[in-house]
Amino acid sequence: MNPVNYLYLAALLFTIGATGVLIRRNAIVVFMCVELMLNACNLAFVVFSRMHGNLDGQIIAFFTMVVAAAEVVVGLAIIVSLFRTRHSASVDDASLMKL
Amino acid sequence: MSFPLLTATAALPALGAVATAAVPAARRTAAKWLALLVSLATLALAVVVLVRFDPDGARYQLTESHAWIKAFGVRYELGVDGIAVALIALTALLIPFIVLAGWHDADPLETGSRRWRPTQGFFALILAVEAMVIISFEATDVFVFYIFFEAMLIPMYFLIGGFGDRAHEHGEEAAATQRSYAAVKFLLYNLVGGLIMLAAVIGLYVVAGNFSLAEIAQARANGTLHMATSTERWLFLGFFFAFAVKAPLWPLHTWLPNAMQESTAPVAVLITAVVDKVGTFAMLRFCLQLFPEASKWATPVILVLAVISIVYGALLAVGQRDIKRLVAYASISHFGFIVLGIFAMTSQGQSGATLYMVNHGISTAALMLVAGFLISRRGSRLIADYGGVQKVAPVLAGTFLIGGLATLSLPGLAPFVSEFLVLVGTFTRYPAIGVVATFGIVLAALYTLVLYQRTMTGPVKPEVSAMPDLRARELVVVAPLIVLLIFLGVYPKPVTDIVNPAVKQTMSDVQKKDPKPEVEAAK
Amino acid sequence: MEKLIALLIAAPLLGAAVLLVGGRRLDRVGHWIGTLLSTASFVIGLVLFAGLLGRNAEHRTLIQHLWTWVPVESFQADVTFRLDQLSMTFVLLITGVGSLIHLYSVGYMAHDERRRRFFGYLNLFLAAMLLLVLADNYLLLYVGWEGVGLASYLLIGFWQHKPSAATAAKKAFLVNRVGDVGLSIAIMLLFTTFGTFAFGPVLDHAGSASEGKLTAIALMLLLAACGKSAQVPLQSWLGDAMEGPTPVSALIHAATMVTAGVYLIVRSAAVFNAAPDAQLVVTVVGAVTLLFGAIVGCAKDDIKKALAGSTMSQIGYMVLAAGLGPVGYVFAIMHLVTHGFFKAGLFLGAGSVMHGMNDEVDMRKYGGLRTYMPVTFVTFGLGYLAIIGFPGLSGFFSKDKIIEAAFAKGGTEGWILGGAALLGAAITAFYMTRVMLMTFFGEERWRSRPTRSPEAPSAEPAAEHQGEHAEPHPHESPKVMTIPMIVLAVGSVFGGAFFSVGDRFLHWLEPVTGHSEGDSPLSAATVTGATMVCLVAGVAIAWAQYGRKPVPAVAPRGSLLTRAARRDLYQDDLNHVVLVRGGEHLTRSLVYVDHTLVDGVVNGTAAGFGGLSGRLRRLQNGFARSYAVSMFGGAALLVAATLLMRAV
Amino acid sequence: MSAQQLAAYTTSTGEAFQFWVLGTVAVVGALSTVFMRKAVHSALSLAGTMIVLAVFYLANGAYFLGIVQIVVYTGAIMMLFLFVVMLVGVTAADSLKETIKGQRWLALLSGLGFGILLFAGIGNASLKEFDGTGQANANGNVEGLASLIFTKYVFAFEITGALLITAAVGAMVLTHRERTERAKTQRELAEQRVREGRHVPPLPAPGVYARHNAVDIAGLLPDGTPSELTVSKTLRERGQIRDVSTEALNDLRALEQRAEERLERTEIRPATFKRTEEASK
Repeated sequence: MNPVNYLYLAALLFTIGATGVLIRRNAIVVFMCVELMLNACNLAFVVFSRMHGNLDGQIIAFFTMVVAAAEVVVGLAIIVSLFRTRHSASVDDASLMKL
Repeated sequence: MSFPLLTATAALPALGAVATAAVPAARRTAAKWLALLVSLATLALAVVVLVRFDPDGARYQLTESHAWIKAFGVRYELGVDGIAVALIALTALLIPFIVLAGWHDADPLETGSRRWRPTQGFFALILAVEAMVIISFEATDVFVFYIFFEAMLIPMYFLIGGFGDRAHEHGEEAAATQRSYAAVKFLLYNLVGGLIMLAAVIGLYVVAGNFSLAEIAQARANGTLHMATSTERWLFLGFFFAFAVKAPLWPLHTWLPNAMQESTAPVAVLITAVVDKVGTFAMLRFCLQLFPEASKWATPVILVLAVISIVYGALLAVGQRDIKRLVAYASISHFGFIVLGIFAMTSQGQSGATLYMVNHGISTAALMLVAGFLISRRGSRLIADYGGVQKVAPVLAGTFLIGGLATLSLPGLAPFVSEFLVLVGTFTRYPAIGVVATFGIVLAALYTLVLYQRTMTGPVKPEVSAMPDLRARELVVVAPLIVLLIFLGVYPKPVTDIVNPAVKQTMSDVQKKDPKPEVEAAK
Repeated sequence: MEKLIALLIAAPLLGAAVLLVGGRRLDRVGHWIGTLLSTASFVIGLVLFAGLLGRNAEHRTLIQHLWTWVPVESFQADVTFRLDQLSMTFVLLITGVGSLIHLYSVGYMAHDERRRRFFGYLNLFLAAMLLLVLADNYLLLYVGWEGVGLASYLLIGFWQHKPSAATAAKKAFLVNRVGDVGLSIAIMLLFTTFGTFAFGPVLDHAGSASEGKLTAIALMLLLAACGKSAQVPLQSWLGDAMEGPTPVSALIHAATMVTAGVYLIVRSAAVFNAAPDAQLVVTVVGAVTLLFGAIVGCAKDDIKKALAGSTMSQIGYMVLAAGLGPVGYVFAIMHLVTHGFFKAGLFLGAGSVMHGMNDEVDMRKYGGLRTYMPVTFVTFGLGYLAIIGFPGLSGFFSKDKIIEAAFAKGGTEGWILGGAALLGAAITAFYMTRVMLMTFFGEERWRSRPTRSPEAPSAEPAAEHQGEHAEPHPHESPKVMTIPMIVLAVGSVFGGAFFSVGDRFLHWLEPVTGHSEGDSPLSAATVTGATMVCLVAGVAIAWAQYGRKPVPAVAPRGSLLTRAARRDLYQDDLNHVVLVRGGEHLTRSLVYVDHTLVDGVVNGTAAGFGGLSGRLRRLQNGFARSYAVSMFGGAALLVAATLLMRAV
Repeated sequence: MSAQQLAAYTTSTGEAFQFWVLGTVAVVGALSTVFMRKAVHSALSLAGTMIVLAVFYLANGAYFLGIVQIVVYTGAIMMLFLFVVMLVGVTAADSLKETIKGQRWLALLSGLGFGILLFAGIGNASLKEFDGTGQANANGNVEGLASLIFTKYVFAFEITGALLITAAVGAMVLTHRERTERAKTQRELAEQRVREGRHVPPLPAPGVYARHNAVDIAGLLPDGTPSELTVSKTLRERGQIRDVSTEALNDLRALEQRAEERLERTEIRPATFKRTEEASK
């Protein structure tokens, strides 16, 4: 089997995650989908590093993880405070961007 | 490197604006006094400029020049000629009166609100406008001028939209909507003009390669910079349009009545007596100097528009039911005279026009501020709501009458001199137009006297029967203006001496000579 | 001695400033200050007069240059005064009559709480009028010209609480403004023609300009004169101007201001002499006005309006004379002076009558007053004799000369003008006799008076606080009022004789205006005889109509002409329909146009953009997810784009 | 070509087998993450997917990442998710019904398009040479990474450190609730109650039966229906009120029965009843 299949898998996961972001209303789930996308990217990077025979891809994946961690922390904090104020975790309720 | 006097004159009110805005909400009176002091200090600086300026010296004096944006050769270039000096003096002179007249206009309706600080904002905005107006009078770099010419709109917008009259026939929220309508209208008109001008400014840069007024005019003069006729005309139109909107010239005038009607009297004075002058001033300084040929080419049309403005404005003033609208249309008529004088291309016309800018500033201030005092007493702008005020408040009525007489340019008061100069200047070259314009003075008498008769004379209306006469503060505002009107009417020489050399320069820019009389009878 | 000239103006100007700015604290002494200062001006005038007499004829022109007023390149206006025989005459007339009327007003306005202000305005008027006659260039004259207009505006509308007064004042100012347009255009023409508008150079070089230009200038000056001197077609304001207090009518609308037009024409003699067509127009205007005023004067029952009509017609005489050129200038001025005396006297008399009659102005409510107010009766009577030109009195000399001069014009014009003048004399005799009879003779119609007649509105506010139906108690006015009347009466009796004996006046004025004896087709005696005949005829008819049979207390319907004359020959209504109504419609439609058309275009475009953006706004529904969709779709498109790029 | 390279771009059948099996698992996990109605389930399935990915990392020679993936991601982050889910309410299941018009179709469409495009992209990208991580990991994967991180990527590393700190602080700030106004005293609360005029008396106590201290049992109104007022707000919102109205009635009925049974006997032995009373003293 050709390792390229990993990339196809990554693409598939990424797409699924993206679609999930779009169709789910629960903020937490949306968040999970974002995580899914990030992981898909990570997979791709890892595979790339294997492809090129150096570790830079892994490094980037590593950084991605770190950033993702940070992002999750903040994001979840936001969700919590959002839930506190409006007793719901639905992203549609936060339609404050409208004038 | 001497002391940058011009920069200081513009910077002082700017800093003052910041300081005033920073005054804590509770200390409203402090903010007022601060604003007043700053404006007076600016006046002092303006006087210094006036003294330091030598009418017979170089064209631009007290010049400052620093590289600013090297990429486009934009230089921070300031310099004043006689016309600019006169107008700077006018601006610096009027602002203290405006501040003083608007003393209570921005007091919050419900006290105790801690966050809301309209008073500070009001006076800060006024000072900001002053700073921008002054610097756009000083700028000799087209780009610098353009920036402040446009930036002026922002504080004006808030002044118009934010601080309307308390007096409104349809209640407060109707007032608010109309106010914002007026403000937006003002902004849109001037922005459109400004955008077109921006295009022209860029075009000018493309053609000339820099923005320096002096350099370009120089290059035009000694032929090193040649513009294709069509290019010059387009650029001229671009500039002129913006100035015509600001001036305002028929048919681009409709923003002025709304703006003046909805804003408080002091702001209305600020609009018509100070800000609009930038438009006419710029015609004189930029249009004629940068595009002499195109100016001459466009003269006939512009003169016709000016005459239309004169008659049209006056006729509409007659038809108004609202005191402030009436004054606004009267101003439109007067701006017609100014433009007429500028484009008559005679030294009488242009000196007259410059003098007219100054006098119109003072006379309108006098009339409008007194009208404002009147309105603030009765709480209505409708002429029909008044009557017999003369019997109740004779001083108010008297000052109002003098302001009105100045508006109809009664000989002996300042506006007469300028108006007659403009008419003579026009007549010597375009008799027909001169005659038509002359009939404007009858209409002026008509709308002024009708206004006076309906508001001040006749049986005393019960609503005005308890009206107090002018208070000390208001007298302090009005009296000096009236004295000035009379003084400049009897002895305008100081102003003309400053203005004439500059006008001679402009005349030489457009290569025009005054027509010679048929018989040389002069001694 | 030149230095004194400025003081002439300064004195009343100071008075005006002090009185108007001074405030209530001057209320008690204000009127005396005003009188004092005007008298001071008169005294200075006398001093200067003596000085002029001291010199020989050709050195009687004094120039005082004060400061440069408006210097712009070739346009040089100076504040310079010129005192020559002509202006001297006016100065004396203005300050003299003015001072008398100040004195009179002290009594007349005694009950008015705004008397101080009144005197302030009077002084202002004096100053402006003096400026008018002393100015050395047309622009400065213009200042005085408008100044008197302002003063007259303020004084006509002195009782501002009466809408009628306010309207009359406005009307007067506006009509005058129309005339002023003429004056300013004339000045512009002068500037373009001569490069200056100072009397000296202009009048010296008048000959060398093209006649077309000169005619234009002259006609414009005439327009100005018509406005100020209430000549047809700009006469309509004078009648309404009677809304002002009677002293004002006497000073401004009889003796001085309304004669400014004549001054202007005589002053610009050189220009007119060089423009014969213009001169003809002037004479025609004069003749027409002379008849017009006289006819109007016959029909009015309001004593002041009747006198106003007569003023109009007398000024018509002067204008006619001035139009006749060098033949007439001197007599125009002479008639102006004498008219100043007797017309002022008549008005003061009328004022005194009204003063005694609860401010009733309707002559039909007078009658038989001679016994009650003898002094008024005598002075008024003398003024009456003077104006109808009774032999020996001042009117006789001046008017007679004018009629002669009119005939002397020669040709058909001469006959027509002379005839008009004669006819005018007859009508003058008629209506003045009418006034006299209705006021001082006949039975006392004011007893058990009915309600006031509608077409005679009360002129004074006093009527309000004195009560409508209080039966008047006719009484003589106080000394302070009668003395000026007496003085003026003396002037109107002897003035003419004094001037004419040995042609004093002629020799006095000749250096300025120039003079030429016209060759009249009729001998002086014939003209005088004809005048006498007309006079007698006029008086006789009036006697027949108002002396023999009693005067009805309510005006009869009267003939067509009478009714027309009552309404100023409908000329006013014409103005109203054409100008006022038309103007109103014009402005209204313009306001509409400005709102819908000029503004509409802009607002339309604005609305268009608004709608468009409103549609675009729908996309921004505020749901983060739908934004995300568009983002994701965008990303997809980007990928597609890159792929395509690599494909091609 | 050398075995090295061969190993690079073809993989051992073991790995292939592992890929196909675990790949399916991963995809299924992803899909269920998206389509599970309850957040908890989504979280769990996502965790599953992540573990699978960790395995793939290991398979791809990224040993360090593989471990980190399991420890940090699955261990820490997903647990964080679960905490939050519990905080927000485990039971709170949101309906998958779409509210925004056309949103779902657009989403699926663009997702599909995007996926296809990606596949196409990968498809026609020439990815043949796989020179595996052999010599990259020659002296240990972790050491390799470390040497890169602390040399080439040191700045990025430091910055991410700063980022983490910031994130931590930010999270605290966001979740920490500052008490803005002073806590109301009893007195003030009472006054407020009176001012508002609702529930001037203290709230009714929950219907507590002796057999357990059940704050979640609503007290009953005279007609036997439970009164919302008697239970605490939190429980009400979580919808965790136990409605015992019926069983209360049943108990009552049972009680009556027993009482009747009693009544047949008690008539003849009042003394004992009394005695028992005394005994109880």
